[in-house]
Parts: sequence; C-alpha cells; structure tokens
Amino acid sequence: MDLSALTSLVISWQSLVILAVFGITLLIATYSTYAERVVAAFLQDRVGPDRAGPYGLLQPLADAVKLFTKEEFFPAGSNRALFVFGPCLAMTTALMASAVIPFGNTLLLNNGDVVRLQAIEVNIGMLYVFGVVSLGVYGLMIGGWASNNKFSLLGAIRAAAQAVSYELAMGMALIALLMVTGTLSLQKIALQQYDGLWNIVYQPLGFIIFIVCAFAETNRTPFDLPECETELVGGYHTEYSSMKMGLYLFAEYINVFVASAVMSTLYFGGFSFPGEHLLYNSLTSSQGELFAHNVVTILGTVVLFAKIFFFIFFFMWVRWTLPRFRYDQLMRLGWTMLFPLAILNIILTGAFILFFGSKAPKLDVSKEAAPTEIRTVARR
Amino acid sequence: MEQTIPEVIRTVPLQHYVFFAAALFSIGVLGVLTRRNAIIIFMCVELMLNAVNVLLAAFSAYRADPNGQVFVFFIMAVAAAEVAVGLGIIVMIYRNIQNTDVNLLDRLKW
Amino acid sequence: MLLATPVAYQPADYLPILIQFGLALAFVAFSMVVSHLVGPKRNSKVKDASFECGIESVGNARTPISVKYFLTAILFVLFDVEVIFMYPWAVNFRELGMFGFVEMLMFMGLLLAGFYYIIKKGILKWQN
Amino acid sequence: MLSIILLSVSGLANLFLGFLRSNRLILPLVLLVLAAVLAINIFDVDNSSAALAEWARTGYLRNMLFFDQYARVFTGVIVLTALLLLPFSQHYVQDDNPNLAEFYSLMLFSLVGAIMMVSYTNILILFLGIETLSIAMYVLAGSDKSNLRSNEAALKYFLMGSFATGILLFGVALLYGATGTFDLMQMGAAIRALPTADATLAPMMYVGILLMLIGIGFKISAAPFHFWTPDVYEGAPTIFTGFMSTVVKTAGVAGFFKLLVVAFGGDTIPFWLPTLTTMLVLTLLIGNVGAVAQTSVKRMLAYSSISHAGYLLLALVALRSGMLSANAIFFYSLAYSLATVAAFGVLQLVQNQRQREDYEGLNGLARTNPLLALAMTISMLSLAGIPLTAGFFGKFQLFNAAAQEGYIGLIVFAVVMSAIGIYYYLRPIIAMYMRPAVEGAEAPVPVTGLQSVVLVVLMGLTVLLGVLPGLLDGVLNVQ
Amino acid sequence: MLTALLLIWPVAAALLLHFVRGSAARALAFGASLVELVLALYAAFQFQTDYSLPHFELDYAWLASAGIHFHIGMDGLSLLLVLLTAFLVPLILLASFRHDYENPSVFYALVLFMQSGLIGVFVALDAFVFYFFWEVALIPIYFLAGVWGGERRVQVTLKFFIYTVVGSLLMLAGFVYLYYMTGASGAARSSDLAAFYNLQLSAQEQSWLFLLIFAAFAIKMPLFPLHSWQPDTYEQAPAPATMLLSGIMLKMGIYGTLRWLLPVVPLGVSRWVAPVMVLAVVGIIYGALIAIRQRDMKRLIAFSSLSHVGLMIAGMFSLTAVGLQGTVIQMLAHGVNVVGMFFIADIIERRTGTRQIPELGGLTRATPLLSVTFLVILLGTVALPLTNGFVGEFLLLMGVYQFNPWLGAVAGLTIVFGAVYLLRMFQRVMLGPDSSFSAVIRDLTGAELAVLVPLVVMVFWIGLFPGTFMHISEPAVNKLLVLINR
Repeated sequence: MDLSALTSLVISWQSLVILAVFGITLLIATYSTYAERVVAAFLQDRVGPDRAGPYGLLQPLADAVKLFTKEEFFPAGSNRALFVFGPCLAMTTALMASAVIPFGNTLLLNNGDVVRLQAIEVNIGMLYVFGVVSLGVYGLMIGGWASNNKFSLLGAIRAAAQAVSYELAMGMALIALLMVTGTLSLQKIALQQYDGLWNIVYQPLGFIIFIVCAFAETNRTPFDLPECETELVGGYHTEYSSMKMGLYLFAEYINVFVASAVMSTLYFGGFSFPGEHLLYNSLTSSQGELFAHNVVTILGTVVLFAKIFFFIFFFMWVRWTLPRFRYDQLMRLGWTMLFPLAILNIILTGAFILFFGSKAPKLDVSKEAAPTEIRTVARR
Repeated sequence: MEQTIPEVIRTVPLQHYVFFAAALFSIGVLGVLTRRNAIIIFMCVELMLNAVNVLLAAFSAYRADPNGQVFVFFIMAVAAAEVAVGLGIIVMIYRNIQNTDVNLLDRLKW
Repeated sequence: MLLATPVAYQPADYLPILIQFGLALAFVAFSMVVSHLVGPKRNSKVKDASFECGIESVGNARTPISVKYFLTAILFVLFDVEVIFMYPWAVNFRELGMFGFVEMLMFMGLLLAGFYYIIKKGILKWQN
Repeated sequence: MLSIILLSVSGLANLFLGFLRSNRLILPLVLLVLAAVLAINIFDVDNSSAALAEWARTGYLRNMLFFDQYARVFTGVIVLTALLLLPFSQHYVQDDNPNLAEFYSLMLFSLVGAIMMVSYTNILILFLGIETLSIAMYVLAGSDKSNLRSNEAALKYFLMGSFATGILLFGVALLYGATGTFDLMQMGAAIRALPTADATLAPMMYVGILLMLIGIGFKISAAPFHFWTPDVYEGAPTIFTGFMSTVVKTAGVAGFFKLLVVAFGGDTIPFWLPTLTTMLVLTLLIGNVGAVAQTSVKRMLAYSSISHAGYLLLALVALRSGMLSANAIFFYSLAYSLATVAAFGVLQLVQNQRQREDYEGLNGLARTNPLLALAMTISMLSLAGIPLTAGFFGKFQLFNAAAQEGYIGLIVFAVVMSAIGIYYYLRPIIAMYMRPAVEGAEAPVPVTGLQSVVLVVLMGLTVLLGVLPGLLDGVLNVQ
Repeated sequence: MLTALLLIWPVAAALLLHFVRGSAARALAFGASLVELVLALYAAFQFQTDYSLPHFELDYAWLASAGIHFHIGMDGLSLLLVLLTAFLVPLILLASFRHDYENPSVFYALVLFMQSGLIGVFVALDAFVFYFFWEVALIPIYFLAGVWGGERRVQVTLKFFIYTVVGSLLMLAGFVYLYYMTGASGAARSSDLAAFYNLQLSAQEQSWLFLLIFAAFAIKMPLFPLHSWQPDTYEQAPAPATMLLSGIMLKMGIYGTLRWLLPVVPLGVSRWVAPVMVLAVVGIIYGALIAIRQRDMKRLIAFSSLSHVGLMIAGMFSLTAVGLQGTVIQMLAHGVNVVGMFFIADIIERRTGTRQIPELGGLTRATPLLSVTFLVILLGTVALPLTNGFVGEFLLLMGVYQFNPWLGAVAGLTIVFGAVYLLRMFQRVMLGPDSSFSAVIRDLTGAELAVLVPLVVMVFWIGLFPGTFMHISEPAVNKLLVLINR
C-alpha cells in the first residue's frame, strides 16, 4: 500500500464515480426535503411548496440559504466542542455509508478502461454499511448530551436505545439473507439477482423485519420517538439552530436514501431488471458488445434509482399515514416481536436451504468471472 | 476468496501489526495505571483487549490459520459480557456515591 | 456479460473510503465554517438558558435517567456480540451444512433461553 | 464433559426457578445437582489409552476439553467444595429476595468455568474458563447492592480481573504468534523446539510466557499482583468470599499447573522459573506478614488465602517432580478448601447473628456454640498445618515435592512463614475459647441441622485426611 | 497391636466422654486411664526377650507414595516412658478431682487425648509419626492451659505455643532433609528410624541437622536460654496441665534427643556437645539461683525443674553409659517428683488460697500426713540417698564428671542449691512461724492420699531398687550408645 496507489486512484475514473456518488447523495437528500413536503401535501390533499421556482423546485435551495444565515446558537452550559461535533459526526457517517452501494454494473470506455458504478467495492460491504450507520447514533447521542437540555438528553437516550434495539433484529434479518447469498459484498448480492429471482422471494419475512428496522434506525415515523415534538419539543436537536440543525436533518434524509438503496440492492435485485439478458443479447447483435453492455448498465442504474425513489416515497407515505408509537410499545415491538421473528426466520431459512436447496451457493460469482479480473478483460 | 484475505493482510509487514498492537496495549496499560475514573480505566482495559484482537487476527492471517480469528470472536464475546457486568457495577456504584472516581472508594483500605 | 466484481481484493480497494471520508469531512467543515461566518450573533443570558418550554429551567439537565435504557444498552451489547458469531456462520452456511445448522440451533436455543429469561425478568416493563 | 453440561443446564433451569412464587426449592435443588455432578464425575472420564491416542491424533481444534484423571479429580475437589459451602448461604433463602435464583445460577456457572479451567487442553478453553468463572464472581462480589463495601469490592475485583485478562490475552496472542497454535500439547512441543528452530520468534515467546505468568498471577492473587485480594475478599459477601478463596484458587492453581507442565515445560523452565520463584517468595511473605496485622477475621482469611496461594506456588515451582507436585496440589487444595469452607461457614453464621467479622465477634463462641467453635478450631489448625489435620499432610506433600527438586531454601522459608501463620490462626481460637462474649452477644448463633451436618462432615474429612492421608494416595495416578 | 491399642484407647475414651456430663466425666476418665495403666503393665510383662528391640510393632503404609509408614513399637526405653505416662495420668486425674472445672467432659477428654499424643511420641518409630504425635500432644495442653488457666493465660499460652511450634517446624525441616537423604543413594525414600540410623552424612550436614532438630527438643525440655515460656506457663496453667507439662511433656524433649538426635547425627552431636554442655550447666546454676529468689511456690518448683533438667541434659550429652542411664532413671524420678511437688503446691494453694511462701508457715502441726509426704517427695527432689532423685543425679553427675571434671563439679552444685531452696521452702511453709492458716488447714483427704501414696512408693522404689528400671532401659541405652559412637 504505497502512495502511488493513492495518487493513481485520485486521478482515475473511479474517483469521478466517488465524487458523483457523493454529489448524488447530497442532491437526493436535499430534494428529499422537498419531496417530503410535496408528498405530505399530496397525502393531505393540500398545496405544497410552490413559491420558490416552478412548482417550488428551488425550495431546498431557499432552505439551505436560510439555514446558512441563521444565528449560530450555543446554549449555556453546553459542551461547545461536543455540541459542534454531534451534528458533524451524524452527517459524516451518513455521507460515508453510500460509498459501497453499487449503483450499477460497469461502464466500458473506448480506451479500454472499466468504470465501476460504485464508489468502493469491498468484500465486506454489508458490514461496512452497518458499521458506519451504527456510528451515526453517536452523533445524536453526543449532540443531545452536549446541549445541556433535558429534552435533548431524553431524545438522545431514546435514539440510542431505539437504534440498538432495532439493530439487533436488523442484523438477524440480514443473517438470514447472508445464508441465502453466501457473501457480504453488496455488489455480488446484486449480481446474484441478475440471474435468479430477487431475494425478496426467498426472504419475505426477512424483508419485512428489515424494513421495519430501517424505519427505526433512521428515526422515521412511526419510530421518531427521539424527536417527537409532542413530548420532547425537538428531541435531541431542540437546542440546535443554523447549519448544525441542517446537518441533522440532512443526515436523516441521507440515511433514508441509504436505507432505500440497501433495501433495493439486497431484496429487490439492485440494478437488475427483468429482461436485461434479452436486451443485452439483442443489442449485442445489433450494436456491438461494448454498447450493449453500457446501455444495460445505464438502464440498470436508472432502474435502481427508480426502486430507491419508490422506497423513499414509501418512507414518506408511512410518515404521513401512521401515528407514532408509544415508547414502551416501540421497545416491546423490537424485542418481543422482531427479535424472535428474526431468529425464526433464520431457522426457517436454514431448514429450507438444507432440505430443499442445493449444496452450492446460489450463484458463485467468483467462478463465473474470469479469474484474471476485470481490467484485463476490458483491455482486449 | 477465503484464501486471499490473509494474502491481503500480509502485504503489510508483520512487525507493523506487532508494534501497533503493542503500542495500543501499552496505552491501555498506562491508562489503567494512571487514570482514576472507573469508566476510563474500563475503556483502557477494552483497549488492551482490542490490541490483543488485532494481534491475533494478524498472526492468524500470517500463519494462514483460522484459530486465531476464532479466538478473536471469543474474546469479543467475553469482552461484551465483561462490559455488561462492568458497566452494571459502575452504575451501581454511581447510584450509591454519585461518582466514578476510584479514589473515592476507600471504604476498604488498599 | 462483464461482471464488476473483482476476484481478489486488495488493501488498495479500501483506499477510496479515505477519499469518501475526506469529502464528507470537507463538506461538513465547509458548512460549519460558512454558517459560522454568515450567521448573526446576539447573545443574552435569557436566550442562552436551556429551553424548557419557556419555564425557567430547573436543576442540572444531565440528570440520571431510567435504568431501563441502560439495561437495553447492555442487552444489546450482549446479543449483538452473539450475532457476530452468526455472520461467519451465515456466510459459510452451505459448506457447514447440517452440522453447522444443528450447532447454531443449540446456540440460538441458549440465546433464546437467556432472552426469555430477561423478558420474564421484566426488562420491558417500563411502568415500574 | 457431563458435569459441565449438567451444571450449565441446571444453572439455566435454575434461573427460571426464580420465577416461582417461593424460593424454598432453589437451595435443595442446587445441592442435589451438585451432589449429582459429584456422582457423575466419578464416571465422567475418558482416560483410556485409546482416548489419549485419539487426542494426540486429532488434537487440533477438536477435543479442547479432556477429562482425564487430573481434570476429574480437581473437578471433584471443586464441586465438593461448592457442595459443602452452599448450605451456609441458607440465610439468603427468603421469599422476598428477588435475586436468589441468580446467585445460585451464577455459582453454578462459575463452577462450569472452574471445571473448564482444570480440563482444558486448549488455551481458548482456559481463557473461557477463567472468564466464565471471573465474570460470575464479579457479580457475586457486588451482590450486596446497597453495601458500599460490596460495591467497591466488585469494582476492584472487576477492574483488576479484566486488567489481568488483558495481560493474559496479550501473552496468549504473542505465544500464538510464536507457536501458531492454541493446543496445549502442540504449543508445548513448539515452545520446546522454538529457541533452536527460530531465533527471531523466541523473544516473542518469552514475552508471551512472562505476560501469561503475570496474568495468571493476578488471577490466583500471587504477589506482587495480590493487592486487590484483601479488599475484594473483605468487601464481598462472606459466602462468596469463601467461594472465591476456595473454588477459584483451586481451579486457578490446577489450571496453571497444567499450563506450566504441558505448555511451558522443557528447556524454557529455567527462563521463567526465577520469576515464579520470586512470586512465590513475595506471596508467602506478604500473605503471612499481612495477615498478622489484621483485626478482621475476614481480612485475615483473605491474607491467609494469599499465603496459601504462595504454598501452592511451591508445588508449581517444583513442577519437574511431576506426579509428586500434582498430588501435592491436589491434596493441599482439598485440605485448604475444606478448612476454608468451614472457616467462612462459621464466620458467615456468626456474622448473621452478631453483625461483625472481627476477632471480638468470635468471642465466647465456644460457650454459646461449641460445634461452631470446634469446627473453626479444626479449620484453623488445618490452615496452620498442625498434625492431625489435613493441612499438615498438605503442607508436607508440598514441601516433599519441593524438596525432591532440591529447593531446600524455599522450604525453610515456607516453614518460617507457616510459623508466622500459627500466630494469626490461633487468634480466632483464643477469641472463641479464652475470651468471654462481647456484651449483648451472648445468645447462641442459630445453626440449622443441615449446617451442623456439613460442619461435622467438614471436620470429619479434615481429621480423616489428617490421620489417614494414604486414603487419597494414587487417586491422581493417570495423567 | 498392643501399642496401637495403647494409642487408641485414650482417644476412644475421650470421644466417649463427649456423651457424659458433670462428675461422671472424671470418673469415666479416671477409669479409662486405669485401664490404660493396666494395658501398659500388661505390655511390660509381655516383654520377654531383648529390651533393646522394639516390641509390639505395627507397620502400616501411611503415605505409600512417599514411603512413609505408620510405624510404632516399644523397646525398653519407650516402655519405661509409656509406663511413666500411664502411671502418672491416673494420678493427675485423681489429683484434679477436687477442682470443679467448667465443661469437665471436655477437660478430661483433652487430658486423655494428650495422653494418647504423649504415648504416640514415645512409641513412634517413623520420623513423621513422631512429629505427628509431637504436635498432637501440643494441641490439648494448649487448650487446657489456655481455657482453664489463670489470668494471664492467653498471652502465656500463645507464647508457649509459638515457641514450641517454631521449634517443631525446624525439627520437621531437619526430618524432611534426612528423609531425602535416605533416597540419595537411589534407594526408596523412607522416614523410618532404622533408615535414619543407617544414613551416612557429612559432618557439615550433621552439624546443621543437629541445630534444626535439637531446636524443638531444647525448647521442650527446656534448655537455657530457651526456657522463657516455662515458668509462666507452669504458673498460669491449671494444676493438672502443669503436672502433665512438667511430669511427662518435658520428657518428650529428652526422649526425642535420646532417640532421634544423638544416634542419628552423632557427628553433629560431637560438634555441638560442648556448647550444649555449657548451656546446660548454666541452666542448672541459673535455674537454681532464680529458684532461690522465688516467693511463689509454683514458680519455685518451675525453676527447680529447670535446674534439674539442666543436669539431665548435661548428663545425657556426656554421651557415656552412666550418663544416659542416669538420664533415663532421672526422667522417671523427676516425673514422679515434680508431679508430687506441684500437687502439694496445689493442695496448699487450694486450702489457703495463696502460693506465696512468705504468707504461709507452720502448716505442719495440723497436717502431719501432708508434711510427711511433702518431705519425702522433697527429699527425693533434693536427691537424698535412698530416694529416687539420688540414683538419677548420681549417675548423671558421674557422666558429666567423666565428660569434664570441672563441669561435673559445677553441675554438682545442683544438689547443693536444690537442698538450699527446697528445704528453705519446706521450712518456711510447713515449719516456720505460724500463719493464719496453721490452725484451720485440713490434712490430706483420702483421694489426695491415693495420689500421694503411689508417688511416695515410687520415690522409694526407684531409690531403693533402681535395678528394676535400669534393667529395662540398659539394653536400649547400650544400643543407642553403639549407634552414637559409630
């Protein structure tokens, strides 16, 4: 691991992808705030934001300007360093999670280079997402504690307790999925679904557990106890203002985005879509392999985003439809329902695979691909 | 693929892992010996355990022997149990004396 | 079809994480600094007091909280570490086959016994 | 293996027993289980030559536990100790005690840990055993939640214990790096070969061995790593102090001995032996001198437990005498456990009634409770190593093993130390027999029938072993 | 088997006592001790052949793995001391009948228990058995003195205990070393007496071993300057305990030296014999001088005992046949005399409430029987010819004289001094000016006579027919001498 690897990486196409993923993440988060209002307005049959720009499309921009120019406020008795550090941590971890999500297959360039439409491919992608997202709760904790406000502290504690409670069931749901896929690489999981059925077919119960937990992990209604205004004013961000407040809000939407992307990838085929082989074969015969490959890849990316947007919409839909849990109900749901269900799911999955499934992993990607890795393949 | 992970780790010289782990461990030991806050002492102990984990994982990779990693799992599990018990004890003490400074605990002479 | 997955992972594969981290840090720092420079600053004693719905704030904000939260955290630590054991097992589930399944059933049985015990012990009774 | 399974399962089941309305059932059931384990232990052995050959062949990853005669015998000591100690916890058995089942379950679990520590053939199991034992004991040490001394004991025990675990584990990691295995036999073979085979790895191995010695030194409270012991033993509820100073010590020393003999034996012995010898000398000195200065019986027993760790180290230092050492450890730990159980049992009963644990608390006990006084006397004499009690032959066997290896200087030192010991072991006897009861404490201490029977059994065993030590000769023949 | 029976019977009786309350306890204890005496006498009459060989042996593998056997048996020397023990214990028990001790069953059980320990010491033929009983004998006396003793009993008995145990631990260390040396030539290790006798050790080793082992014996006897526990303990212990201590327990040290020290490390003995002799003689003078200044009867007897023991040690270390024979006879004589002396002191104290010599006087008028017995025993102690003391001390002095005439001359002072302080005590207490007690004091009762008459008989028996006993001990002593001079 020397410096040259880093420099070559910085100036490569891959770094462009990283930048793009970063930008898209921010963009989607930004427009999620807009979408939230529009969806809310739609569901409540009223007019949403419509002043800033056409259909209010510039509303996020206006929000940003407002947040930037608001007064920076430090409550008395707060721990200043931690007060700033909290939102920063929440935002940083949120931004990092999207790095391992495969937004598409590869693009082949004319000069023979291959561009992977994924910022970072690591063999432990799933663990990475989990790890980084789990760190996010520290941001809430630190912020809530540093505020020197009883509401904030309570909100922070709730956030932590809730996050850890649901993370357990989420991890268990994931384990059942891992038993099916046999790998932790998000990209491999996505590619496996290229050929076969989507994992939702094998893991319906797991998906339900996962999505419920995803709601809780992102502190979205009906699990937004850490910030429920009826009880805790603003929860952990009661004392926050200006861009620090903005970072918390942003982080939440980024988490929603990441959760949607992960769910799409894990359970709904990621960037695969029905008929891709057909399209690839027909295009290959007419336009050549390179073109066909690129078109399928881009289409796949588009499809993936469609799936992601659907889940984001689903998040909002639920928010404006369901009432909030009471805190003890929330904890009981997590511990006494989801946790045993997740274990049951694991056992069922295991039994099913053992008695009906084949011995080999569903799709052994490593065997299918050329052992000499993609770069060589592309330089033909 | 399983065989390749050790190769990856082996691109870094073993000494680096050993020195790193030793440094981490020493920091932990120093912390235990010099700090007076029970929670910080406790965190330093965890640091020591994690140094051990790093070292074991590195050795495991260099020897292409899974036993070391299995050991790491067990250390983590045991450490979790220790965390549970240890934090419980610290909370219990905090409830009684509203502090976690070990110097305040002088009901029993050393 | 050309697949995007490398066969062998290199430490360099993890390098982009650093770049991503740098980017995130840059963004966060940027927004912090800008909002700090742009926003107005007018402090007063009343304004700085911590917010308690307009009522004068009472006592220390960092008060001890219900021990249930603590218990939840402890339980999480324990169970989460048990879950760690399942990750390698799940990834290699097919190779381990029946033997691994039965072993894990025993493990989960113990886990559930403990789980049932703590539920019975009233961990989720928030009323008392 | 059966004993471990039975103990674990009954420990778990016992937890659920706590949900019953009445707690009366728990103690009898636990005693029953322990008796059953003791009985099972007799058959729970796989020391046939075929099993040994199988172990030598597969060794690796499998057969991490091995129930040879050594494991079985020490399991017997451990379980017997627990069985005899538990009746003195009867005062805990009250229906309004919500944590009763947990106490006993933790005890059972810690026994599992102790058994693992004497039956391991893989460092992993040693580590797990130590931790299973220790973690349960951390909780039990602090089980008197509202008592600040108990809290403090728990915290100190916990911090020092986990610190020791860290050191121990770092040693394990280094040894693994040097030898590439956790299997005790393979590690032993690798360590014997290493100094010549691979000089670069040798320093790592030496550091690893030293760190492991230190870590285990902490666990068995050998000086200079003993400083937590008096506080913890004094602060913890008496019954658990009794448990700590018997079961934990026996398991620790037996496990340590196995480690030293199997893994660290051979040419490396001269490397670490000076360290161990220094520990031994310091332990004896600090244990005995410290005990003299105490005013609390409990604290005196804590120091006495340190000093007994020192005597046991004598057998470890003399490990090259092989079976002689193993036998000595076995006999001594049995004698020591019996005597200590009796001492803590009596102390617990006296404490229940008189609410004090200093020497004055024992005043006049001979008049009010002759049985308790006699039990305490025999126990003290046994701890002091006076003939007619098991302690004498325990010490004799230790010295015998040490003399076999020519450590005459150490023996003389140990003898001088046990002479000091006699002084403080006589003090409870003086208090009980030669001083009148303190004002207001003239009432007899209540003793249940079961407790009386146990005390008689303890006395009987101590005297029996003191008169006919040959009974246990050769119990440990196969290793 | 008979030896084992001698050991077990008192223990069994002691356990039986647990079920008896009050005065029945002492009756039972007394009965048991009589049975023991009968057993011992039976053993004495069963001795038909050579007195130098152990009889009634029992050899049981005690710790087989270590080569330690429970080996016991009696030769002439052992027999004499067993007889002495069996003879004195009933008398001591009888002597205590006047006292009302708290918890009599425990008290008498301890006495019987101690008897077993004492006999065990005298019959042990294995070093560890010897050590075992050596310590076993200590425990009951500790409790007897500590629980039923005088005001300062706690400190005094603790001092006594620590003193003795430290000594015996040193002895144990010596034994352990010897035990190891038996295996040095590749033979199986053994702690048997015979194995010890066969050892070939260097002078240097023997010199150290002598110090280690002799420490225990010297403390027990006690040899000046290790005696500081003795007067206090004798004074504070209850009368029966004092009698046990002085009458029998003291002999453990001398017996141990004879049996376990002199023949085992002869080279060590020759290295240290001179200092020991000097200390012994110093002890004689010192004990006598202090005794002269004592006002307390018990303390006076204690110091006189110290003085007499000094002579025994000196005689023993003369390493001559007469010296050793004298030691044996004097052990018996001293046992009889000192028990009698302490008993009489106890009687007087009980009657008058004081032991202070100046407060007493003129008791003889009302108590002719007491006076006579007192005088007889006293003269025995002073070593008047025809009494038991004379035989022993004469032989001892002969021995010392053979060793070194000057020392012999100085040691001879013991008789002179003894006459001075003992006769002065008698003169002051029994004769002298009348005190407030002289009229009211009662003479001996039947029970007291029952104690004193056998003692008086023994005083004359040994004094007139010492051959009865020397005949028994002589072969054994000669055998020892052979071993010592090898």
